[in-house]
Amino acid sequence: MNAPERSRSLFRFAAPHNFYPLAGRLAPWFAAAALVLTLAGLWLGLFVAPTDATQGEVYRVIFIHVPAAWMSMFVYLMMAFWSGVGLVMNTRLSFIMSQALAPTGAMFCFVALWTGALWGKPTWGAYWVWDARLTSQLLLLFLYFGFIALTRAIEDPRRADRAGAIIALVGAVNVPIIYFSVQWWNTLHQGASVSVTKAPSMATTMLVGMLVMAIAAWMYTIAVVLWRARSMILERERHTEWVGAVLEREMQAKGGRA
Amino acid sequence: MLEAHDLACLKGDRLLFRELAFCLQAGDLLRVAGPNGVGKTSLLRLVTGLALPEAGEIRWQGASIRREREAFHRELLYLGHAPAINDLLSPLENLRFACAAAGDDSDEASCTRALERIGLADQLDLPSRVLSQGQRRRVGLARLFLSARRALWVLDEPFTALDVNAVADLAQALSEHCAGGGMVMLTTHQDAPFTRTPRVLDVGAYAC
Amino acid sequence: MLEAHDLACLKGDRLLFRELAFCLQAGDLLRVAGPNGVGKTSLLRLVTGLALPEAGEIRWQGASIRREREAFHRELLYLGHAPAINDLLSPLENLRFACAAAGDDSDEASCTRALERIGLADQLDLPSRVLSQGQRRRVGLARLFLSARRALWVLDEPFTALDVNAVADLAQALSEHCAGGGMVMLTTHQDAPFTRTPRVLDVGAYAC
Amino acid sequence: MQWESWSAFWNMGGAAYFVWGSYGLTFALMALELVLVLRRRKDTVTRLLRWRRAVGKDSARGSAKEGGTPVPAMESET
Amino acid sequence: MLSTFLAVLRRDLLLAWRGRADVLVTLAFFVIVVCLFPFGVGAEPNQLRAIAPGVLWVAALLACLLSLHRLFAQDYSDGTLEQLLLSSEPAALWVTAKVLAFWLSTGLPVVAVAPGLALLLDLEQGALPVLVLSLALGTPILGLLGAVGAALTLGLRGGGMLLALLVLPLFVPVLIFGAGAVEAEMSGTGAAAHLLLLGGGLAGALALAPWACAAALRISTD
Amino acid sequence: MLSTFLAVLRRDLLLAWRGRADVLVTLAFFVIVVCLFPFGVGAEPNQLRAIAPGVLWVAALLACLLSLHRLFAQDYSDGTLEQLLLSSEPAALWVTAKVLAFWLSTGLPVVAVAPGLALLLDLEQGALPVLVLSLALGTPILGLLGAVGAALTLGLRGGGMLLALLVLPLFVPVLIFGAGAVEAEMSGTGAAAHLLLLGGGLAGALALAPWACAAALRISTD
Ligand code: HEM
Ligand SMILES: Nc1ncnc2c1ncn2[C@@H]1O[C@H](COP(=O)(O)OP(=O)(O)OP(=O)(O)O)[C@@H](O)[C@H]1O
Ligand SMILES: Nc1ncnc2c1ncn2[C@@H]1O[C@H](COP(=O)(O)OP(=O)(O)OP(=O)(O)O)[C@@H](O)[C@H]1O
Ligand SMILES: [Mg+2]
Ligand SMILES: [Mg+2]
Repeated sequence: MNAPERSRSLFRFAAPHNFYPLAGRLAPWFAAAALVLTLAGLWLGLFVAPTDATQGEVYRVIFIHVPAAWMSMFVYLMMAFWSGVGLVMNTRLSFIMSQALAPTGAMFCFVALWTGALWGKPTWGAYWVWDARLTSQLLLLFLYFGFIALTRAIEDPRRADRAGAIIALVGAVNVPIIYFSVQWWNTLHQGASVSVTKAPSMATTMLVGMLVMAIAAWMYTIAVVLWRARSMILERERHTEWVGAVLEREMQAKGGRA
Repeated sequence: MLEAHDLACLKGDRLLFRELAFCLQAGDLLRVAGPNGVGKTSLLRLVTGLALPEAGEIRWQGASIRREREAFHRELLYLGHAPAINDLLSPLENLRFACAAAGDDSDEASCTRALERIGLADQLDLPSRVLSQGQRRRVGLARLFLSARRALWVLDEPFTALDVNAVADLAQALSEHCAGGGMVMLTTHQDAPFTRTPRVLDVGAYAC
Repeated sequence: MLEAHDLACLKGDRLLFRELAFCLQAGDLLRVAGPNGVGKTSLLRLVTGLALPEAGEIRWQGASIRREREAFHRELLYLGHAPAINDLLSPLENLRFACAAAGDDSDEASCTRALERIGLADQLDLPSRVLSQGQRRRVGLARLFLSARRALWVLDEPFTALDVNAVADLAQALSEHCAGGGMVMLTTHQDAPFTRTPRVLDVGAYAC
Repeated sequence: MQWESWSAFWNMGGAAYFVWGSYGLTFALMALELVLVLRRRKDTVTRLLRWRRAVGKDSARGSAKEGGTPVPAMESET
Repeated sequence: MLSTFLAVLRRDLLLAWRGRADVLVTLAFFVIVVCLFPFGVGAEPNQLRAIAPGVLWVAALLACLLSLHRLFAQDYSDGTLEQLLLSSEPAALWVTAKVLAFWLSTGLPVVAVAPGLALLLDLEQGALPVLVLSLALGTPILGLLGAVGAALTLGLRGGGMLLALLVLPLFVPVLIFGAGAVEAEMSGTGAAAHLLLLGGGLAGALALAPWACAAALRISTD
Repeated sequence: MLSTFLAVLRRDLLLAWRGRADVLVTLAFFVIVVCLFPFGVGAEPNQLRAIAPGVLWVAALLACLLSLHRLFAQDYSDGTLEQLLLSSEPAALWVTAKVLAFWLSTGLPVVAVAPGLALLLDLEQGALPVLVLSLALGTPILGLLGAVGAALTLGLRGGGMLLALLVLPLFVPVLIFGAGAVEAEMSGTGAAAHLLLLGGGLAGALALAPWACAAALRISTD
């Protein structure tokens, strides 16, 4: 409804009707990049990288474990960032971005936990230990779930947006606190009996493979989030004329093909 | 003076009304009318600032109520569907708290007088939980007699559950508030014996 | 036939009424009247068997309703202050459940018809939470159109929150039920256009 | 190339369960998310199309009715 | 007769589905309580393993307990309960339906995720089937007993908490036998006796609790 | 300014007094959860002593959590919250008053009975002052953080449980430092650092939480 007013502002692409086609054009490129990089990373990780001296082949989990762990943390930060922007500038697109990020972040968080657990069994002898890093990752998963559950439970989108933004920001303030408290808690109790082993001198192929996979995860995230945001925009803006036009076009495209 | 320009209200998928505008001067009694579900309650909540309009603006004494919220709320008395009565407190305690929280200073004596005036002399110290429907309603309405200094009264179906005498009494009180230069905006489906026939705002006319 | 003998109702330490007696024949429309807090709701709850009288007895077709509870409840439809509407379910789902739970068999089509008849055609599938006050009320009242076979309708302030057309429509339906040999017992503070003026039971006359 | 044969590759030095368990679930989840996201878009489009049609039809029916319940809005005035 | 039972069961399951956030969140609560323990007592694996059955059972019990208040609360406040009591079917019947729906939507998920959490606390894998079985037999008892408490505390001020106070003493035997079964299995004694007792308790509760609950509901709506 | 604060504080304390059943029942919940543990994990004194600080803190946290939903729920459903939001005072002010009253009526009693329960679990007496102090500093933080969650979940379907999910991760650091303080004292390390951190957390929460909570309330009543 306020579209014309917005398009005059500096943030032209913050207007959903400008962002929507842009996202539609960019997403496939990111998806393609993700695919290519994943294949390259897998090739590096599974075929080129040498066997680890101490761990044998299990260590190959690292090529998804670490990118997933990184992504899960970055995505939460991005979520909090967009939430803050939304609360301050009152732009609907920011809220949409933060809500579109959440499921992907939660997915990566779960993947980090899952791969870590599977890695832990052969190396530590247990699927799970209450190590600081593991624990804060688990709490991060709960923060994601809380955000998703809250925004889903509220039907009115305006309320959902702003309530979710508040919890994302409160969570973001707490993430470092959680991280350090957990670290302290763990080291106080049991010293260094368990710690994430670092390959002493990581072979360059390993490092490169890991970085390639990390960039691939970035590309994948961007593509998925853009696509998800597009659906959310359509839903939110269904009362506007431009969505009407978009839908018309979709229908003709479908009719044309049928 | 209260003015609303070009208001629109969206609920879920449905645009309840749009381009709704009205203006309320000192001494006006405005009845918001329309069939069930047309958006009267929604309009009242927009006017109080509890909900945000999809489009449009509301001004009090020329300033947007979103910008000058505190000044506006000092002049506003809103009684909604929910009577804001706590079940564990007596009518007297409820009334005193309502006044104190709103920032009206009122002592025990004036609260007691207001409750007696509205017909709860025998229920002053009962827990509100056991009151009948009409009596609960009255506890909420007693605030009217302590809020004469607030210029704008916004009342959502104030006559619900009241018996015939109480309806007449309340209509009288509203008329007096207007006569004293106040403004009243209310919804109701019942006829009430106002001394002057109220202006009517038909929300249905702005429905889409 | 419903008879009440010598009823008394005690709330806290207040005896609301005593020696209250009335009798309802097929075709009767009885309006329970009296000012706020006199004990109308309390009387209705005694009649349905949800509360027990301090003294006295209520008989349905000659048998005490406490002894023949199930037979009595098969013939009774009670709609109280609380509308028995679950916020998460749609009006249609609410109505279907209400009928099924009460033991009335009713299919989707007849429920839909009842809701359309009462003016909720556009709200059939919304969650009830978002309905307006009047619309919520209507969902509860829609059961009337599916319960013609129940002889005794006991309604506590059925006209609350309804707009003028709905009030007329409901009064019409109640009159028809009576004309068809049913009985209606209701409270209300509003005037409603019944085709036949109802008998009035003034609870105030039995107050202590 | 690290592997002597495909079977050695699949065996992963005895750690097949852990390695393939990780890779398998990860790519399964990513694929699932991708499918859900793309399907959501299609669902949204069809649902909104249906919604607009319903709303359009409703407005025709509603105006025919005598001053009855207000009709859902179709689009805004921009 | 059966139609009321089915109507209530169907509606309550539908409601659980509509409000599936609720169900997920009960589960999340269970998970989180279990995960809190290591923070409180420290992350030593041996200690955790020793207290694991107790912690899991206490958490399941709390999760059950805390969702109990919503068994009748909504229906009570919106008047549906009055209407059900005015139905001419025996109240014990639809009470059973309500408890069944409640268990299907809260107890069952808890039973389903318990093995995963047990691994988190490093419980030995051999004890998992006993854990699941003891929970599957025990949680319906909790639901049935809890329903009586929920009915008695309807609309009271201290509602949820008063409920906890009333039913916790009744839950203690279930907890003892439930956690005991797992511990017996771990210590090699065998869990059959414990499980049989739980089964007997379930049969008894199924026979008696619905009637008590129906009576309590009539009292609470008076 | 202060008058709204005092009016809200006075009323909420009066309400707590009227509904003192509630307060007692929160306490009873605390006591019962602590007492359930020996049933769940077995009555071995050494083991009990080792897990005592954790169990006490987890129980206190749960007791707090479970009373949180009634911080705003009643006022929300009867319309009082709307009226408070229409008052011309800053909302953070009366939110603080509400949280203070809440803590006085739930946190404080829990702090008061904790030493007794600690003795029941055979905690050494030297650690009791630290236990009390850590609870006295920690429970207000729980109340303040919890108030934000309670405000955000007002009137939602999964209300109480959703609240638990939202705030439990936030409670973990408090739990760690609280239980950690007692354990540090028992192990001779000294609890000063933990207690200082708790104090800092309290100051931070006091400065930020009321504003977040006020914003959340405005959002929830829109
Ligand atoms: C459920 C179990 C696990 C979880 C939740 C987990 C979590 C994490 C997280 C959050 C990171 C990123 C931290 C950072 O960049 O600072 C990480 C990195 C890493 N993890 Fe794990 N982990 C788990 C198990 C394991 C296991 C078993 C190993 C190997 C024995 C392992 C090896 C690594 C390595 C090598 C890194 C990269 C370290 C770096 O870049 O500094 N992890 N993990
Ligand atoms: N999410 C939604 N989707 C569609 N319609 C909605 C939604 N939420 C609310 N509504 C509609 O908005 C209207 C709300 O109206 P409101 O409560 O303002 O009515 P009212 O004029 O006060 O009616 P009453 O006289 O019954 O009190 C209702 O018609 C309701 O059905
Ligand atoms: N514990 C108690 N002590 C004293 N009086 C009580 C107690 N409980 C209820 N009452 C009184 O009993 C009456 C209950 O009346 P009831 O709800 O039946 O009124 P009603 O006729 O339906 O009124 P309304 O028209 O307002 O709905 C009220 O006057 C109430 O104050
Ligand atoms: Mg209304
Ligand atoms: Mg009444």
